[in-house]
Amino acid sequence: MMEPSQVKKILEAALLATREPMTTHDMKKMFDEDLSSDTLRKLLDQLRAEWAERPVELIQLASGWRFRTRAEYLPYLERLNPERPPKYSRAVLETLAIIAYRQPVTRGDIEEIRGVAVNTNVVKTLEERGWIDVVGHRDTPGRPALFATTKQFLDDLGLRSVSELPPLEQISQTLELNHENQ
Amino acid sequence: MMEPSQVKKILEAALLATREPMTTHDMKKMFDEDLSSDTLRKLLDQLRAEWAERPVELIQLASGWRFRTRAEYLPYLERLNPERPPKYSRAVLETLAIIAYRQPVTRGDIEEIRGVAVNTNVVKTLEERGWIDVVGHRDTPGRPALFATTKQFLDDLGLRSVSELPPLEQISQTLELNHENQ
Amino acid sequence: MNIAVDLPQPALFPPVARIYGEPMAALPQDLYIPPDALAIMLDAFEGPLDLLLYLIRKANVDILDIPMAPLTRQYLDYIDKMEANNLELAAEYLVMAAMLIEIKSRMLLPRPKLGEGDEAEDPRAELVRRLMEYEQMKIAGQNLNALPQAEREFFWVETLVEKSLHVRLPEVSVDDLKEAWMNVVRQAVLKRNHKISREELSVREHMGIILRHLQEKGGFVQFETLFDPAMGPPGLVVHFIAMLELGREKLIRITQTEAFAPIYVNLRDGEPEPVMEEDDGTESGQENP
Repeated sequence: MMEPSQVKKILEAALLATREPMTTHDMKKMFDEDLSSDTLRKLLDQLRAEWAERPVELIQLASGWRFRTRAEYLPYLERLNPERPPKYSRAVLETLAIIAYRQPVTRGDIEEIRGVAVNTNVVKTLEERGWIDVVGHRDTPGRPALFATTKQFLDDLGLRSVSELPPLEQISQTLELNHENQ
Repeated sequence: MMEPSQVKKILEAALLATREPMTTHDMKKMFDEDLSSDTLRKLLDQLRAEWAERPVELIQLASGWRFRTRAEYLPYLERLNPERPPKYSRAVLETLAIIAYRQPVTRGDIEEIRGVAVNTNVVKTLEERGWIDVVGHRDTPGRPALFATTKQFLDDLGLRSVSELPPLEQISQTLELNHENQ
Repeated sequence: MNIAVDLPQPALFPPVARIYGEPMAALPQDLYIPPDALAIMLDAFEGPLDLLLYLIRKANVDILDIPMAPLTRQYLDYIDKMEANNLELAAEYLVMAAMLIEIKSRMLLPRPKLGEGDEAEDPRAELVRRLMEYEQMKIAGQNLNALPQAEREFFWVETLVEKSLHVRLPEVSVDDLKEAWMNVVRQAVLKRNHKISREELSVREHMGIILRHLQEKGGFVQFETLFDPAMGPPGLVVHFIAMLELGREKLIRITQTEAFAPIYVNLRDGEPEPVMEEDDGTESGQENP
């Protein structure tokens, strides 16, 4: 009779090396003696507990068991094969800029400034990112929501306050200069 | 400054997840701060020691570091994969040995040593396995291709360099000694 | 050494000897081989060097002192048998036969002295050198095959990496924002000479802060609670201007029932505007008439 600790080590080796999730049926195949489902389950639970503090975790997927790298290590692994960072569309960036510089603004204000309709997804993207939220409603027909930037937006951009954004005046001047040069 | 224990965990996560042996250069890429080769080496040695009692081991190969299952688990693990790698014919093994020990060699060199024509399939088999490749051409008529073994060949055999290949049986030495005695 | 170990029919060639501890199937003494077995034998050898080595090892003679006459005879017998059975014979076997005959004949001749003290080379030397190198590589091939091999004796560890567990969000810098704003302004200038106000930015920020504060407090606070002395004088002033601006934009209402009574600030959000109040322009606020 094989020691449970030995069975567990064999399971661990197999689970670390497998390229596909392992079914309990597969696991049982490795042993001559019958391994009851109960015992197997108990050993897997023990393994999972033993790996609780380690950078990979034993997980049960629909198709079986496998060790998986914990999510918190993925940012490091990503640097090994860096992918181009995702970018926001121009519509998202401009909407964000308008909300940041002119807050609080309604969707109508944004549309007026940009001259085009604001896609719902654009606002949703920024809300889901936690960068803007609704701070009130303007008392006009339809009572449109007023958007403003959040503290998280400031944190993520490394700003202490919105006033640390490049001043509008300067931007306008640059623009005028550019215009004059053209 | 990141704690060494945290650096070690990140290394462990990466080494457990990698699909290729990891170079120390790759490892350093994961960290913002400079990781000295000494520190890295020390952490890798610690990791290796920590895994000493476990069913997988951290080894250094020709192209880097990787975890592999220990040999004693083979009898169990092999029941999972009835499909084993191909058993190579003597022609393939002899050709491989000549390329490994006499590299770089041309097909003509191999034919001279083996005393028979080299079947194209033999070379193809080894090339497809990724164990040999053409590293140049000899500057003789016909400019024959020079074959050498690859890093993958060493990796697959768990070796760090060609110098770790099993030493050749000292047949030729005996020959020379006997010649001198004649 | 393991020459015959690959023979597919061990019954025909049971191991009769061990060389270096490895079993070896022997050819019949008289070299008579049944024709069908001959084909198998031919397959079992990797070439003339392999066959020669087999014959030498079988005879248990010193490879450095090969008796050329019997070896050549045996080798030629073997070749003849194969030819007699119309087995396709690799040209290398015939080349080797010629080489053996040549060596044998040269050994019959006296060796010419090349110079004083120089011994002429043994005619067998080249053959011996080749046999040894071949045997060395043959053994090396077997040794390589005995090494633990990935996916055969051991398996690489490869834990699952689920990239989807870590969603990478786009990064935006202050410069991106500035660039975007300049785009907006440029568009506006092109479209209709949009007026860009030089409004103090922080006022707008504080407008948001007040609105958010009011929302958290249920839309109704006492005037004083809006002002935190920690903001410092400039902050307090901006905050106050922001509050006035909010009032001007009709986003909040500031009310006081009588002089020196507490001032209340409330959101106009979600609260129907008492029509009369705005219309008659009285300052009476919520007071009953």
